[in-house]
Amino acid sequence: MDRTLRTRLAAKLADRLTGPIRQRHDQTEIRIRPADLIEVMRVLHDDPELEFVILADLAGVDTGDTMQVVYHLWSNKTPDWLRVIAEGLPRGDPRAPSLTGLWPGAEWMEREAYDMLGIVFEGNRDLRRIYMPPDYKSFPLRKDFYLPDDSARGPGGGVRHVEEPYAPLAATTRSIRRTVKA
Amino acid sequence: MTTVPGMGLVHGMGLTLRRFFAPKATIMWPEQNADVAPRFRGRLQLLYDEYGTLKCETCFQCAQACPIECIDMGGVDTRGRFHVHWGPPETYGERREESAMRRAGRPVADAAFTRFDPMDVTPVTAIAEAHDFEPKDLLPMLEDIQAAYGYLPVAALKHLSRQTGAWYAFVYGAASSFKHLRFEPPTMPAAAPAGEGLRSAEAGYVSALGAALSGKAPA
Amino acid sequence: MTAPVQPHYPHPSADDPRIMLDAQIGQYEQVPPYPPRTEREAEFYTLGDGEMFLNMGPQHPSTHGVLRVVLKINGEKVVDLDPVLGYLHRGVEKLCENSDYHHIISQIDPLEYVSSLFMEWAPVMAFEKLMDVQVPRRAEYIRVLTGELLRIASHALFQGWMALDLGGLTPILYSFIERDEIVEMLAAVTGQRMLFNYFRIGGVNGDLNHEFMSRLGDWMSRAAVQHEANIGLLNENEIFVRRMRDIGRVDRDTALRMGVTGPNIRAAGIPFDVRRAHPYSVYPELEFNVPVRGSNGGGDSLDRYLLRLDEVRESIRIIDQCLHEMPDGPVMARLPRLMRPRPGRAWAAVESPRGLFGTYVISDGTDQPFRFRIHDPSFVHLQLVGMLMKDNLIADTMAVMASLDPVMGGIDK
Amino acid sequence: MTAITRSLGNVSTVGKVVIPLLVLILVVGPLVTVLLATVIGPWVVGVANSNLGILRFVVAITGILLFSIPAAFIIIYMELKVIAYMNLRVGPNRVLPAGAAHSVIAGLKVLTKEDFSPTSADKTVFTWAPVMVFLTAVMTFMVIPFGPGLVGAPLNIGLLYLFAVGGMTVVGLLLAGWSSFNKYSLLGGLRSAAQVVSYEIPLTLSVVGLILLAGTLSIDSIARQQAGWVWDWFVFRQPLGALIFFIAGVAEANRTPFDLTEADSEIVAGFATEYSGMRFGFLFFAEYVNVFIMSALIVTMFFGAWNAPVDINAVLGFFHLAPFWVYLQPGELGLGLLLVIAVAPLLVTLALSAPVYLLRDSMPAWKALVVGFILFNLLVIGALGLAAYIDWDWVAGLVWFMLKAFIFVFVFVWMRGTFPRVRIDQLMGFAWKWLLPAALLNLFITAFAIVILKSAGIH
Repeated sequence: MDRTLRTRLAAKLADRLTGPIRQRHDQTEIRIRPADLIEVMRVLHDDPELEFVILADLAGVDTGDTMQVVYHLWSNKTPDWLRVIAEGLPRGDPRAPSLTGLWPGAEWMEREAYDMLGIVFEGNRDLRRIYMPPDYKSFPLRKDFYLPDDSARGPGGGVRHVEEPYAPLAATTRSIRRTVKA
Repeated sequence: MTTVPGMGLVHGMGLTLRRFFAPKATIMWPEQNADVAPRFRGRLQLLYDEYGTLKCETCFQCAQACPIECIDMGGVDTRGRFHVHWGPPETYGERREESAMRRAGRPVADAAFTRFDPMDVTPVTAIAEAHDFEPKDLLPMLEDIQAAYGYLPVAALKHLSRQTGAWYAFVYGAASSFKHLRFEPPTMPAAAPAGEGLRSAEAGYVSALGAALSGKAPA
Repeated sequence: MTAPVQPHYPHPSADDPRIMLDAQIGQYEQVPPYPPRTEREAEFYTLGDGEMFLNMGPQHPSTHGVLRVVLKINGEKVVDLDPVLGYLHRGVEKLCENSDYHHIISQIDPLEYVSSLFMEWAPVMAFEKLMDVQVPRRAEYIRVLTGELLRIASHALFQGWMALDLGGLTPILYSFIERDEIVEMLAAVTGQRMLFNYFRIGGVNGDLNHEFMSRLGDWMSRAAVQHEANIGLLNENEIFVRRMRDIGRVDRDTALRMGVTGPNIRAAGIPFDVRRAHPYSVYPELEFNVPVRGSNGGGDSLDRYLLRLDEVRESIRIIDQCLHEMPDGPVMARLPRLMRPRPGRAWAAVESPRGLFGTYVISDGTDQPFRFRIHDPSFVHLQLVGMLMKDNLIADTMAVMASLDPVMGGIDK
Repeated sequence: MTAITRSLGNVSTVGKVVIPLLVLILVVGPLVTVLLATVIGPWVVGVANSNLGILRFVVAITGILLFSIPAAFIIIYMELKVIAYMNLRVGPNRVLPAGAAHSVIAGLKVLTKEDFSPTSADKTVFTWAPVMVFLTAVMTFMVIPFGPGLVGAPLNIGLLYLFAVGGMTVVGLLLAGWSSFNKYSLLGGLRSAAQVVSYEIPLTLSVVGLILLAGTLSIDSIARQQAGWVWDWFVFRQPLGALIFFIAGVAEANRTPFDLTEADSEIVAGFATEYSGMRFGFLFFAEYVNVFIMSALIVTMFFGAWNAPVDINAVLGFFHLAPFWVYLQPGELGLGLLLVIAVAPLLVTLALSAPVYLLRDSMPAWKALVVGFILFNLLVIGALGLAAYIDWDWVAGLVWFMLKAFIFVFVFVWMRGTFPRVRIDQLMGFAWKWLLPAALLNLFITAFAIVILKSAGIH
């Protein structure tokens, strides 16, 4: 845990954070609004005291209520991984700004998040499905997505929600298996 | 790159020529077998640990994952009472719950499985002894058993297999290929309600399992 | 008379303009039968003068798995290219979200089949962080030892495939002999040759045994010499060097911006190695260098190839140190059989032979992770191909792609 | 008659067919033989005598076609086995000992496979392109002398014919690539056109110096000029030319490291992508026939053709010896020859089996005798071969020619086992920037040297 990173982050981004800075093991976590994403990332990347130059990961998360986009960053100035959570994307129409301007390498990760969770990254010039076929309509990693032969549910798992290849894009108001307090 | 152009090519050709005469790495299967480590898990066989118990955890993952459903698992249950047979995935789900519980260290419901009543197999021993435990006399022995019990109970067949040393599959195959041998007692109702009569034992098991899961005493 | 059974949705080709009808199949157009979805797609699928599309894959000898690359070529020159993924997509993340924590180790093993120990290492580390488990030091040493062995095996395979993609028939066999020795060695301790399923939460599954140690000792006595002999076939070969030099050059800034990690970023001149940049396990106690290549203007394919050879030498050093410094003790922490970590989030990254391999786990307090995210380096590196290949020749596509060393199992997770 | 029918009734079904046939052969055979010897034979001989050229041509064509198949089989087998050994593998090892008949079985497999052609292919061209490739390869054989007098057509412009016909291969490859209706094939065809046309020039130019030296275009005569010692071979007078010819020949035969036309890791198999069955077999055969032709040409031009590296007559003359076979004339033995034929096998077999029997204690006598007999047979075969080698110079020539040619085939295979493939621009650049100037340089130096030497009066 790097306590100084906490103070530095608090100093630089105090008005942008939506929650407390959490630290556990070798990870520091900040939470921001998706609208502030570009500016926060620019600060994190360019500020000489932070210099988070390497984007280690970009993950979309469906918490059951809302969507999140989670970034992991690495910098030479701290022994911690920095986790940036852009939270509170509505499940019906999740939209987040694209980071391809800052890290062009995020393009495919954003495509993957779009493909798997339906998060639309505005500004990504090539936001199409990357794994699933182009005529596919569901978003498989959403929490309300089940396959008809999802045997891991067990026989008594209740009603099974069936994959819908041709359902309209926004029809995702299925019952939610479980949610996490995000 | 070397200073003299072409020397790298010559070096490479020298290396291949040396390897041309070197001993070869091929293992000439089937004449010659590869050297397999004792710990190797990839064999298609059930392994026993140093205490003589099966290493297979009967997690049924293999049967579930098998894409062509060629793995179906069968064997004798843990008490050695009867033959269990778990086919491909449909029976997997409930079973998996049990194995998950066992891995989690929680008590697994002792399934009061009463599909086959405990039975006295001394007549089988006597019959086998009369035929000098000779597997060649399988048909007369089976006929005698049927005469003794009225039908061929599975436990009797298993016992016969154990006594004579013939494979169970062999005994079962012989018994099933003759029309005059039967596996059910002739008094058994012919058409039990599907899924009711046959499944009653399993229903008991499932209720016991559910009780164990929910922590309540079985009804 | 019964009515024919209708599917619950109409057949898509009937009225969907995006689906190719039988009558249209004879037209042999590689342009997708649906309107372009993005501006990039529209730009790519517009042919200029004298250009044509060439479908490479999904079954092509040198796409390293089932990758499809649509090349837009002008003669022998590649104008642009568009990798199409998904032919090996198995939904590993979804599978892992539906498995309990022990299961995940075996689920994620076949993800990247060339170096599967690293695929176990990252989730296991993440789970240990979630559950605050202290791993015994002997187990950490065993992890490093087996991991570095597998890194050598993986790089050996890289070298062989690289040569095969350039048309050399022999190095792949030498590489496989090299890899086979290591893999047999690992089979002696893990029980499998490829999908080891060896690392467990809180340690490893079983201590080192005599057979492994004797094989390892035998191999270590000649590993360095054998390695130098095997690379002698290519390293000085003028044809090979001329084909690799000055193609696919990645400069430092591009490497950072594109999220490149692993040997590829080190070949571009940036000493980013997770083993040193964010140390884990017992790597801080071990001595090894982080080899860097590509002095000015970034690294080309040859640098990436040579850097991996340097890494093999460093790995041999690490193995040697592990053997000398390995402490005694247990190889598994004492843990409950049922894993139910408190709700929380954990990220762990390891330096796999291809770069930063990370996993991100969200726990909701049940015995299955709520979200399980896999970050594979090959996936990021494959993006580079499109950028590096413009205005090169078709033959260079193979050289560049092979030098980036993607494995389709990891890309199509 | 009844006896015959009754006894025929007892005969088995097979016998009913065989016995009449036997009778027929016994009766008709001599009749036909007599007829052939008296009536048709002289007529055939007469016709043949008056059309000797045509007859020779037909025989040569048949012989070459028949020869090209086993030659290709042997080279394919060599390729499989040699590359396997260099890869530390064992290679084919199931058909016959050491898998010797593997390529033959593979050839049979190719014959039995479905002959498939793509839907939109130009069927006619698609069918005839492999034939063209194969035939041009085989036609080149016509002017290659396998030994003194062992040449299909002793043309006095043999070299010209060679390059003219050899260059036609590219047409076949181009047609194959075009007609397949496949972009990979098209690229392969185009690559082969570019490559073969480029390398044709240094290939031809590299032998011009040799032509100046030899003063002839006849391959036969070039071969004869290299008789004598090993340093009489043209490779020592034209080292640069030989090197250029070798490199260009590798490219001309589409072999590694210049096998871009069928680069399997780039354009899958180039022009051969869509081919299957025996059409593919033709392409495949043509490749290996080309390999043999290239090594045969290198041997013929630069490595002494069929001549032995040692001038045996000179050696014997140096020691004041007549050739030793003069002393051994079996005809002089007279009736003793019969005695030798009757007794020698027995005695030699016994003599050869005795040491085997004595040295191996566990060997029974009959096995020792068998071994002795086998050894005796080997000895006889060796002796007969030696006699043939000594008495017929075409046998000696053939042996040396094949030996040298297959050494070069081995080098070709060896290179394939070692080198990666070059890139298309490197390939073309190498041809035009290096090989062509080098060939021209070689030509000028040779011409200059000849002029100097001529004016100095030295030959």
